[in-house]
Amino acid sequence: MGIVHGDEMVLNIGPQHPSTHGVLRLVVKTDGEIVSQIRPVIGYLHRCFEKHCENVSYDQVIPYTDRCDYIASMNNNFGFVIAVEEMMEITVPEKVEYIRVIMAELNRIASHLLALGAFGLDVGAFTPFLYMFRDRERILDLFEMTCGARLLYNYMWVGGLSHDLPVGFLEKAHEFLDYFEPKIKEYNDLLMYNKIFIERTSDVGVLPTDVAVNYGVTGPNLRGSGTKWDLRKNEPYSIYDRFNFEVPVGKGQMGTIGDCWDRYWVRTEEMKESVGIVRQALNELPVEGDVHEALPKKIRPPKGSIYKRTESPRGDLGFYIISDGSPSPSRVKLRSPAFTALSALSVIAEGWMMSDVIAILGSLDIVLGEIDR
Amino acid sequence: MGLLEEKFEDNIIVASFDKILSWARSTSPWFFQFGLACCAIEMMATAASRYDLMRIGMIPRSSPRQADVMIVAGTVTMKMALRIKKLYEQMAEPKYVIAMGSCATSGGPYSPHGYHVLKGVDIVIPVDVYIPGCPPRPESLIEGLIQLQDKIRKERPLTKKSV
Amino acid sequence: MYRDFGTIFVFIILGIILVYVPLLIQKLVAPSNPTPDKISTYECGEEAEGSAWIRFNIRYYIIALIFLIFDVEVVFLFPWAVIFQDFIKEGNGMLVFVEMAIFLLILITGLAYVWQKSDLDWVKRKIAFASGRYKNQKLEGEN
Amino acid sequence: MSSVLFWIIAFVAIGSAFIVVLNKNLFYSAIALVFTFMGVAGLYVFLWADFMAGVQVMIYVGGILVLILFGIMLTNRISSVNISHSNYHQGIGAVIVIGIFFILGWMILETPWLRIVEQEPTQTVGKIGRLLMTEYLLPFEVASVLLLAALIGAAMLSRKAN
Amino acid sequence: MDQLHNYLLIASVLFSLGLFAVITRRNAVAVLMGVELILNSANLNFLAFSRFGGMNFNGHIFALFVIIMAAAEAAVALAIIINLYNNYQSINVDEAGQLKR
Amino acid sequence: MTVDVLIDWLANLVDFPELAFILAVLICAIPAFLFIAVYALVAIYGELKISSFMQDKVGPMGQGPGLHAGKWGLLQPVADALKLLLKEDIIPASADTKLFILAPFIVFIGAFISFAALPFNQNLIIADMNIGVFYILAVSSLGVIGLIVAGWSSNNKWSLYGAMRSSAQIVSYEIPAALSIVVVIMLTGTLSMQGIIQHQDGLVWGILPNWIIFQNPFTFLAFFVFFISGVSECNRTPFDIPEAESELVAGTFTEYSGMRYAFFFLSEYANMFIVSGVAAVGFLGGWHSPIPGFLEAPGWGLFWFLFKVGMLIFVMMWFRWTFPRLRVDQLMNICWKVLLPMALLNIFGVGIWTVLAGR
Amino acid sequence: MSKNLSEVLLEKFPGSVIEMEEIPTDHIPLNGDKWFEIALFIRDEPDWKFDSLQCITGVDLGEENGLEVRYNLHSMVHSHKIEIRIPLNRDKPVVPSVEQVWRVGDWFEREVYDMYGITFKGHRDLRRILLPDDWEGWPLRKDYEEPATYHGIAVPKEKEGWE
Amino acid sequence: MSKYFHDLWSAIFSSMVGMGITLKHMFLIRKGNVTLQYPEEKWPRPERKIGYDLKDYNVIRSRLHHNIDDCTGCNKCARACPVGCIKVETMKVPKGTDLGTTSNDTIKRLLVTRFDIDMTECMYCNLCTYPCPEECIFMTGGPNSSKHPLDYEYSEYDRRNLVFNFAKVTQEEIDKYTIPPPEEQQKDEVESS
Ligand code: SF4
Ligand code: SF4
Ligand code: SF4
Repeated sequence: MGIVHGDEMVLNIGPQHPSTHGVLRLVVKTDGEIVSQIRPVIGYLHRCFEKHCENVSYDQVIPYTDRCDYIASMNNNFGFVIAVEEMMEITVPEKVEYIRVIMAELNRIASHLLALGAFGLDVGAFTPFLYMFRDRERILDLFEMTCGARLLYNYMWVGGLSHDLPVGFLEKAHEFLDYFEPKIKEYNDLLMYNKIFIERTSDVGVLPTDVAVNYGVTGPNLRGSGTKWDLRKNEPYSIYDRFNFEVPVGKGQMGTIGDCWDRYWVRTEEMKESVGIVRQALNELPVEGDVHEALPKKIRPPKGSIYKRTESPRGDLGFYIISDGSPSPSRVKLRSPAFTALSALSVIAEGWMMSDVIAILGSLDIVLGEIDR
Repeated sequence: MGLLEEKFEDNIIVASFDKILSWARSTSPWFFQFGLACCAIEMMATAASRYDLMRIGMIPRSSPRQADVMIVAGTVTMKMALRIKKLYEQMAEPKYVIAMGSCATSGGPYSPHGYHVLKGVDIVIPVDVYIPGCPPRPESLIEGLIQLQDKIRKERPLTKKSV
Repeated sequence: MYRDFGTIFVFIILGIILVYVPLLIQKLVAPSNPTPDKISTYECGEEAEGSAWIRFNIRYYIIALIFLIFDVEVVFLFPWAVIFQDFIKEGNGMLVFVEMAIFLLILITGLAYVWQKSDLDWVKRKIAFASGRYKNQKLEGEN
Repeated sequence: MSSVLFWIIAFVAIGSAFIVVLNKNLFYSAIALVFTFMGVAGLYVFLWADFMAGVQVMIYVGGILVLILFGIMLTNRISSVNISHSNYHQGIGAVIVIGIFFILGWMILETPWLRIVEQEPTQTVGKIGRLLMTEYLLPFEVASVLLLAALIGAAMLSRKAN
Repeated sequence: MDQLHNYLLIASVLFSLGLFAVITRRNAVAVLMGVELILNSANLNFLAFSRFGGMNFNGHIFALFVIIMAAAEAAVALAIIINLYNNYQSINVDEAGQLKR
Repeated sequence: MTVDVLIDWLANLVDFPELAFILAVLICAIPAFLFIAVYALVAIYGELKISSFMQDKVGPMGQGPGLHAGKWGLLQPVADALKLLLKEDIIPASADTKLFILAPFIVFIGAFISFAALPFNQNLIIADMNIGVFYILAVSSLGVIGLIVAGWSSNNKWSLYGAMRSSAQIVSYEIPAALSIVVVIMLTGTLSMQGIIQHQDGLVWGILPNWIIFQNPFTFLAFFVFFISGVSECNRTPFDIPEAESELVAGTFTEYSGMRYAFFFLSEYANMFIVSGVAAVGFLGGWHSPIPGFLEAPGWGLFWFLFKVGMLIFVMMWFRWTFPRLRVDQLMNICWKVLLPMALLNIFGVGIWTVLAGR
Repeated sequence: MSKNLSEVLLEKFPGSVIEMEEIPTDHIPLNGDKWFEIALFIRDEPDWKFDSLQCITGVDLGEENGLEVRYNLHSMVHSHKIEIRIPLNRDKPVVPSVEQVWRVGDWFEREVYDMYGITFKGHRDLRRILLPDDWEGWPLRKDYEEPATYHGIAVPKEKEGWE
Repeated sequence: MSKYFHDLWSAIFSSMVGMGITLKHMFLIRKGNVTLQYPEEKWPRPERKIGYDLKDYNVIRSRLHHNIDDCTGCNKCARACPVGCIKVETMKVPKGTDLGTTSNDTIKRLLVTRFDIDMTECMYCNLCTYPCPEECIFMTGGPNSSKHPLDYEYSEYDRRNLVFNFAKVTQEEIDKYTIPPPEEQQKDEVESS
């Protein structure tokens, strides 16, 4: 059908916009409904994380890492502490490792719940979002029970944890898992297999594997594109090699491999896998053990640098730490997975319609705190 | 200013009318979705099922024209500060601002070395209620909102303010 | 008939009044303090870049075009539908029905035509990695 | 009462028609056209043509006008000066038009119109339908062909617009 | 309101205005609006004659056909206008006339 | 009919028939307005509560210090309305002031005058026109113009997007809706609302009430076509792209504040009522009780009508809180490629069915 | 691993690898001149296939040592990784851009530019990314001083009521 | 064609499923309702017995409390704080002055003239509570609720009210304990200023 060109309109989506997941601004050129150019403008949440890191000691960096990716704080703590531990060559007790894995996986579930819910919100479904928040709240309860905070935990320390698990945690965690597993089906029925949702997301925003790799996209977004790449499997850190889990990759069930639907699906599957991991870890958790055993007296890594990656819910979370031997790091660089995912937005979302751009943005699951740091 | 605003001497009828008006204002403070950072997640959690902001009459609006309360939830950076000011200006009066969390109150954890962080949103816009916390628990947020409602209820839009 | 439509007329007048009165009350009681910033255009907190009054690309336009034709068709259907039962009672139901069917079929041909020519489809755009349903889309400039 | 109503409606129709013709802003013209159409629909009611009034509103206001508004938005950069399109030959035009109007008016007022006053019909739609199905069957079917042609033509034209 | 010539006069005013728009306006859309006014006045005449001529509904049918015509005409005309615009970036009627090759 | 009765009655009292007429209409219209207002409050309350319940929460509650919105928050919508009345009224500087002011009038009147033709029970109808249904279809197009004017005059990009989307959407969905109404007209042979309802008296198939929806399979289909188109004409989810909050901020109404916004809001809810009302009249037997002959008194007629309308509105809300929203081209596809063929099919089906069945 | 690669690079691009007393095992110090070609080479060479650029880190090593850019590369195919360091002059830090080799470099390089003022030659769109365009100074350099005001918003140096 | 109908069918079917779920939730609202009606109800907090060096440190991240009577003014908490929102100022007292002991029986040697916590900047990381040898700075609730009630609702109209001063030393006390600085030191100060 004929194209009747209108004038190009420059539109600011954000920084205050309900579906930019924070304070992202997309400068969008549109021709009617069709978006011809997208230019993400970031930095509205640049909180000088790296500057702070250079001025505080290693243990004091941890609460700041919390605030980078505030949806998956545990995973950020995890990444940072194992990087520092590797520099200092600390081996942490078994129990700590298990608890860390439990926490990281629970947080992964929480993060994915938020991501999926927000994605649902972006395509207009309000109720699944609230259901997911409801269940996320139970995970937060578990965290609160453990360390007293709901969102930003400062739980994992270099060489250990701030607290042991509280009394009754195991039962509660099992209870939660039992409650949660059937809920995934409910979400799927409500949202994922809804025809409208499928129409909105399948074949939309296809991110081919080679582009994804070239753009440094990692995590569920890369797996949605069909690449089996998960640091927990490929470069097992901590004790992930002891667990039995699958790495779901996008299969293009509803359309093409690497479309928004696949990214959604991969996250759902990952939640199931995480439930499995938590189950295993809970069962194998050593009863004895002191979580403070390996806490170093002074955290002063030797001179040198390290680049350590872990698998956060959003992908490869890398910490580049340079130590000059003093108590505070000389440079900490956070390699944020959402940063790279967002940089790929313009290439996969140009040419789609306004609504699609919002959906694609939602499917990439970005967290501005991590992008801007 | 409205034509009748602050034009009346205080008397019983005006006072009770006034009460109704400020009751209405305080009971339906629609809030402006203004999530900036981690606090925004907690704000969403508060609006979600567990804490349910709708309970106290707060409905999210995404256009500043229809909102009454702006919840500044998160770190305000220099880049954002000007926008916040603009958005605040664009809200229709009467308008209220809640600074949620340490960052919005005073720069919070990012105040010591945050070259790009605004040390408190009250530098650019007037704030009615400060809610401490990092992030504030949903209960704290609700409590802050109730404080705000109290404040609104004490206002007397029609009455001449007795000096 | 006068009565009915007179009622409507009074309704219209009353509607105007009923919208106007609250606005008046609002003028009286609500604060009003238009500052230059306040009455500037909202665009997510940014300065609006350019006006919204541009030539808007209206893919909707073609929809409206097709709509207009079918709207007219609907208008013809109404008188026919009203007397349909009468004709059935007179025994000419089939005849009238066929007459209308011809009318409809001719227009359905039109619908089929625009459908087939994908005039009803919205999309024709250049997407970097289009696939699946969007794969065989003709790009801009082609026809 | 009814005559007051009549004149109000006539005034609305004619007044807004003036705006349509004279206003510089095309968008305003189009909006004024709404009132003209509504006014004319009101006059139809006075002519006992309620169905036609409905058709008038439905097709003119709901259809043609929407199309015209879209057309305006598509072809005019409204914020720029283009929208305030200039008229030309206004003087000559006015003279011609006023001349024609006076001739028409004189003719209307002078002609001794035949007047058969009937009872107000109870049912208009049915009558129209019956006529359409019997006497005017051929035009009716032809109309569909016309519409088809218009549809195809318009679609083709706008497809070619590229 | 019970006078035929009232309607006819109103119709003639509309007609004149429409004509005025058609001959003076440059913008093709505005011309189209003028045409619609003219068609409206014609319809008014049809219906008026129909009512004062014995309420025989032939006028209604005619008016109906006129409306159809108007719709078809508007559709095609606007399509042409868009076409014109895309080719010449202008919908000025006299310019369009000159540009014809 | 009420107006007529009233006029006659008043004409006996007052000497001037004109005055009697105006009085009578006012007597009807003011309650109509009040009804819309009250209905809107109830509907908003219902929407808040229903959505909350569907989302596992409680919705407005009026307890505790500082939270007095009445018991269970019953006064919440009242407070909202009052508050909107107290809000500052902003007219953006770059907006087209005249049209900006005009738009709420057009939209509201478009919705308001439709109420005149809705039959609430056997007697309670303000103007029972010969062309009732057609009239409602026709004036609903006024709202489209109002929305375009609102969106365009705001000079805001979101508003413009919203206006273009909603106008295209409403006009498109008018076709399937009107075609489905044609099905009803084919069976009843009248355009008058009361006539349509009176036709649906009695039983069909032995047990079912003789509502048009049950008369044959095609009418059953036609009801859904109409209802879906109606939902779409009200811009409700899943067809709420014009106001899509996650895309267009607040769509057409982005720049509107205070009372002007409230009127758009009101018209939206009024439109929901009208669509549901027409669906109830056209397909669900209007004020007829579901069991013929049972509770058929005029008072109950009002109840049944409101009940049916309420149920349909509930379904609309139910839709809204369940589904994601469609994209604009998919929306058009559904209209032109699914609903329109279906509506045409219904016309053929019902035509053949009635011709063969002979009634 | 890195030894191998540095040998190969020395062979292919003589003079590109900075000679050191002892060859570091965990990284390759590179001379920035040929970096673009080297990048292309190690990306496409089937033996190396560094198809994924993990991270670009700018480093300020203090006054006397100058700046450095560090690249962490990874190969999805062979699952091996390498770190490349390019030391730079403090006053005029210029390094070839690899934005067109790995597209992810686009934003990473902009970020490094934003924070350290390192110019990437050949980058097609080198602007500030996180900070506003009119920001002054390179914040992550060790000698950075916080500006006192930004667009008229004063940055309070001292806390209120905190002396 | 079959795809068309299949799509139609799946649309209807999946819609029905979704609507079923929401309807179920709506009718089971009494059971499924999770809302905590905050001012009236408070969420039942889990028992928090979390061992850390056998001391029942509470970890509910809420307002920081300080027990000035137990504080020795060692400044450990302030040094641990990443934000620097604890300000401790102490004063040497003349030898032999008895400032009492803390509840851990540590002899207090310094007079804490100022102990301010700026809760507007605190990031509730809890880092300051661990190093305190006297356990006198803590976040409240849980096992500590005997000392202070759980306390996270303290929003204020004025930001300054969120800076908490715990020191309760009076001016007289300061005067009393002020050691007159030696002559040289005084001179230095004059010079430096
Ligand atoms: S106060 Fe804390 S939780 Fe809130 S935005 Fe700031 S750092 Fe994040
Ligand atoms: S909780 Fe953290 S930020 Fe707050 S005072 Fe203690 S150490 Fe400082
Ligand atoms: S660490 Fe404890 S004793 Fe030492 S100053 Fe802080 S609160 Fe006082």
